Amino acid sequence: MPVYGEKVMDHFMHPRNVGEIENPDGVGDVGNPVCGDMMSFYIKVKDNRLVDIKFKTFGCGAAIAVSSIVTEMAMGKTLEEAMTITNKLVAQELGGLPQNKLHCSNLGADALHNAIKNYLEKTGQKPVGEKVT
Amino acid sequence: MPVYGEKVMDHFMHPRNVGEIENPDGVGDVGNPVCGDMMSFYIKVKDNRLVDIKFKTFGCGAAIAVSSIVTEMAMGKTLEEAMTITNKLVAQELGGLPQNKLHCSNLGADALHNAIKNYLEKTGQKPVGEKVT
Amino acid sequence: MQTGRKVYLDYAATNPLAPGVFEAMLPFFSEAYGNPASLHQWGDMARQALDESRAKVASLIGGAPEELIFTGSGTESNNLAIKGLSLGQQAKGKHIVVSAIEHFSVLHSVRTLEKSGFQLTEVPVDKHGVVDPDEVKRSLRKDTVLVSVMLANGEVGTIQSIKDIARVVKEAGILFHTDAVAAAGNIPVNVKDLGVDALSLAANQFYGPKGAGALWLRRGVRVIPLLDGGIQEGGKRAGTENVPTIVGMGKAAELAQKDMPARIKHCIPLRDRLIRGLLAEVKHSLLTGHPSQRLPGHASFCIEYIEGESMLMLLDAHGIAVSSGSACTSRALKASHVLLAMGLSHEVAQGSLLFTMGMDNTTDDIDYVLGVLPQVVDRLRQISPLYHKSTAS
Amino acid sequence: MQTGRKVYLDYAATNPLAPGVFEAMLPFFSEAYGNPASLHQWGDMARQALDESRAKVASLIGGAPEELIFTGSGTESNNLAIKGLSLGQQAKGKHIVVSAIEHFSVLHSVRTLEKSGFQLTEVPVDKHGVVDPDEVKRSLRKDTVLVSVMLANGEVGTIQSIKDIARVVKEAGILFHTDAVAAAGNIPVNVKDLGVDALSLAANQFYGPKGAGALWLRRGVRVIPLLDGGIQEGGKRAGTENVPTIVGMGKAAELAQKDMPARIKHCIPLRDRLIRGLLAEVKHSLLTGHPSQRLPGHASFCIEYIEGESMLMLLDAHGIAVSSGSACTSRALKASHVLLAMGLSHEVAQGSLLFTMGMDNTTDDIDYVLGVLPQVVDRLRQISPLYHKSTAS
Ligand SMILES: Cc1ncc(COP(=O)(O)O)c(C=O)c1O
Ligand SMILES: Cc1ncc(COP(=O)(O)O)c(C=O)c1O
Repeated sequence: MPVYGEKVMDHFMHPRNVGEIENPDGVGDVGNPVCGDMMSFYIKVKDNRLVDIKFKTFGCGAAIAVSSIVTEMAMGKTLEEAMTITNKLVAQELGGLPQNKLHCSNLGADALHNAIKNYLEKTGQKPVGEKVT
Repeated sequence: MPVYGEKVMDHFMHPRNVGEIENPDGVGDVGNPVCGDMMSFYIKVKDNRLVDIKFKTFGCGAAIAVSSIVTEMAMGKTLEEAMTITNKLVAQELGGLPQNKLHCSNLGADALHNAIKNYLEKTGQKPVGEKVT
Repeated sequence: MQTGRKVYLDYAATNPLAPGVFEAMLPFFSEAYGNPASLHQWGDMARQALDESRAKVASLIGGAPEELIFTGSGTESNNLAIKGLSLGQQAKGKHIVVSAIEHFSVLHSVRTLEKSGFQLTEVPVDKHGVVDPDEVKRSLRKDTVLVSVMLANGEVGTIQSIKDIARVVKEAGILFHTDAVAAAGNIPVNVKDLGVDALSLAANQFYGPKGAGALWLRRGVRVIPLLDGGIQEGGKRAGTENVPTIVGMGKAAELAQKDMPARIKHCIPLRDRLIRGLLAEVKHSLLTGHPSQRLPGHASFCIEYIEGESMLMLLDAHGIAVSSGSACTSRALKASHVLLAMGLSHEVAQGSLLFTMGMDNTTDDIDYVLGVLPQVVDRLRQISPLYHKSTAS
Repeated sequence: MQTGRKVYLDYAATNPLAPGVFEAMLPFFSEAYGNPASLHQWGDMARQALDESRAKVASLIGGAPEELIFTGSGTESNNLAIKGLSLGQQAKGKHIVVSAIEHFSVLHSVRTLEKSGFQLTEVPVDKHGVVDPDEVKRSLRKDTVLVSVMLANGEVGTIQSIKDIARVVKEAGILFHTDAVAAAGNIPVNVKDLGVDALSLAANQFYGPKGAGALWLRRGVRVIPLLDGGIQEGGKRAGTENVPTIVGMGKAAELAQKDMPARIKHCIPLRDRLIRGLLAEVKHSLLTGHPSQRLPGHASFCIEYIEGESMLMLLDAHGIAVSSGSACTSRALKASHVLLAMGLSHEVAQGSLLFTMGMDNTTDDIDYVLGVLPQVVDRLRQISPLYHKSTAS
């Protein structure tokens, strides 16, 4: 039985929105090499909406698939909407993840939120609501 | 691999000198049911020689084969000669016995010696030499 | 002497494979040779096979797949249960209760625990090998942490009322393990019906391969592993899984579940024919174990005045394979503790003879045995000093 | 993506069977299904098969057949050695010495012993994974009862100078065990030459079946069994023997002994081709383990700035099976303790990639890998935030 389901494999094999954004409006990082996964998210914001999102990820298949699907889930959303995306929702959207990948590799929503917070800080705005995962 | 060698099997399948002797000159018993094997030897003595030997044995294949070959080894021997037969010699003559059968089942020589001692006692003679096993 | 005819009546020692079991194992000896821990295609195949087997074995005993730990033998399952459960709870107490007729893999595991301060109570059995639930109840103490009573005994075939025993144990809030190695796959066994916390089984007792056992362990029950290392089997049993053998166990479990009624229907008449015939044809013989509460293919006796190994050897010369609980047939040269616990004397226990039958046996086989055995018995009785004395007296 | 080509380069995880091994096992799945403990013809056949296998496996490592205990895995052999030897001598002391790069079946066995008062010293290794005999010597105490250092490491391929280590340990009058699971059957191993007291091996590391391991134990050395029950394996390992699997181990041992020079000659050039090629084609990559003192078919690397599991998955999509010591590939999500002990950072260890080859591999396989891997690495580096940063800086 493959470790990952089809949707995870699709996002891993064909990750969407890989890369960096030059002069991003916000940048968010999560993870560290001891845990095994590191993600960097770059966002472009226009009229309070995410108009571009890119990521770079060092880590396992799950981490790459998670990053990819988060960019899809968040693209075009308002910042408030994007802040409601949780790691749990991401795992659901992927059709499930192996139990042991839920904690370390499933940090895409956190990375995105960090990028949004970074944007809000840089632009001197106050934080918008974040759902607890 | 069969547990027993060919010679043991031959004596087990075709035991020699099974039975009892009516009015024996000597009777010797060894063993008990906890140990698992019991042997009774009957002898007829003439001119200090074993002219007839018979046995009955309750016990494993080795015990039966041992009893049988002891009767063959001792038949026609003088009492002194018969007393030199040891359990070790019996095992050798059988081409070896499994390690765990050496103690409990290999008591044929002892049974024979007991029968000889019984004869000597009954006839008021003094014991003849017995090799240590 | 050797007629060429071969009759295997030693199913309790080990079973041949059921048709289909070997075929199921085959791919895992060839192209599907991967390690289930590997993350590539070869690993995927092996992992999937493990999962499927786990579901099948769990289904046989009515448990959940995640509650199953694959081991290498019934013995290992029992060691893991007895040692792992006792050590897992030693903070609560160090008293263990088992029946007097448990398999050595249970009894000797407790002996080992005794060396580190555990105490044992052995519950006696009656003359049919039956454990009285009230005796179990009386044996329980405040510091009792585990009770283990076997479901069926491999030597005398007696089946216990595990449900009743489990009830008194669970009422006292104590863990209950049953060794179902001789039972599972042969008679209906359901962990929920039985109300047990842990249950051991082994594939080679139900037409599966040697080298595959399992311990079913109720979710949440703590066990200290016997084998440390990798995190195979949920961290409860380390070591590369024996994939082909486990697959064989899965297939055997599936077949056992499906074919159980037919198998029981096949075995019981053979067993009863042998019991009736033997007791009629061989004087001074007795059935051991329970007359009706016994395993379907299990007929065990004591034949008086003669010894088991020599009977076994003469039967072997006629192509008939059986076993015995006599001292001479045990490598430790001790008479079966099961027979002694049932109150038989050493002398009678020496005449132990055990016929266990299965799907390859026919009525003809039984009649063949009934033809051969009386000669064998006569012959050995002619040699026996005990028979002479007994008949003379 | 999937080219249809399949290249198994994960021999360290488990091996396919050598030609002839399965054929040797076959009869023991069908007509020769007896239990070696049985005293009839079926038992005789099984017993004879066990004896023959024991002789073959003993011969592979230069030991005596009676000194061999069959187990169910390399893990079980190591558990039996570490726990059984330590507990057998605890009256003398409770200190154990092992190297920092032992397999978890050794390390975690010691952890378990620590819970009952044993103390552990872990001897470090150098950057190539080599244990210094002088370090071992310095670690010995008056109460040291066991030293265990592996012969070859399965993750980085490094072969230790066991003879030198054994010498300092034996001079101090202390028992010495070596885990030869990754080595035995692949390189010459002789217990007398090595001067060890105990040695673990496993069949599935030398083209034998899963589920068969062995512990060689010098005559007279006391061991406390892990599995209590019947007196199989001289009373040192209870449970019905897995006859077909043991027969497979015997056959695999016989073949390994005969074919070892040819096998080594086959594997070394493949290994060296891969090592040379990979280090040339993939920038920022390094060989792990010893450059020359390594297992014949063993090539292990760290590829910087990317992680092992994702490489492994992309290679799998190309039909290439490998493994990794990255945190992500371990079920415990911890980076290989072996790589860390050799001084690699967590970041570099994440890029672990392990190719282990055997008799089914060809030069073409290696060239195929060398064609595919650079693309895979590039692709992942394009996604990696670390690579970007590193190349920018
Ligand atoms: C009731 C019972 N428990 C445990 C075992 C041990 O099984 P194994 O020797 O296959 O490990 C047996 C074997 O016959 C048995 O009958
Ligand atoms: C050196 C070493 N020891 C022990 C083992 C454990 O073997 P198994 O998982 O087959 O029990 C391995 C497995 O690869 C190993 O490489």
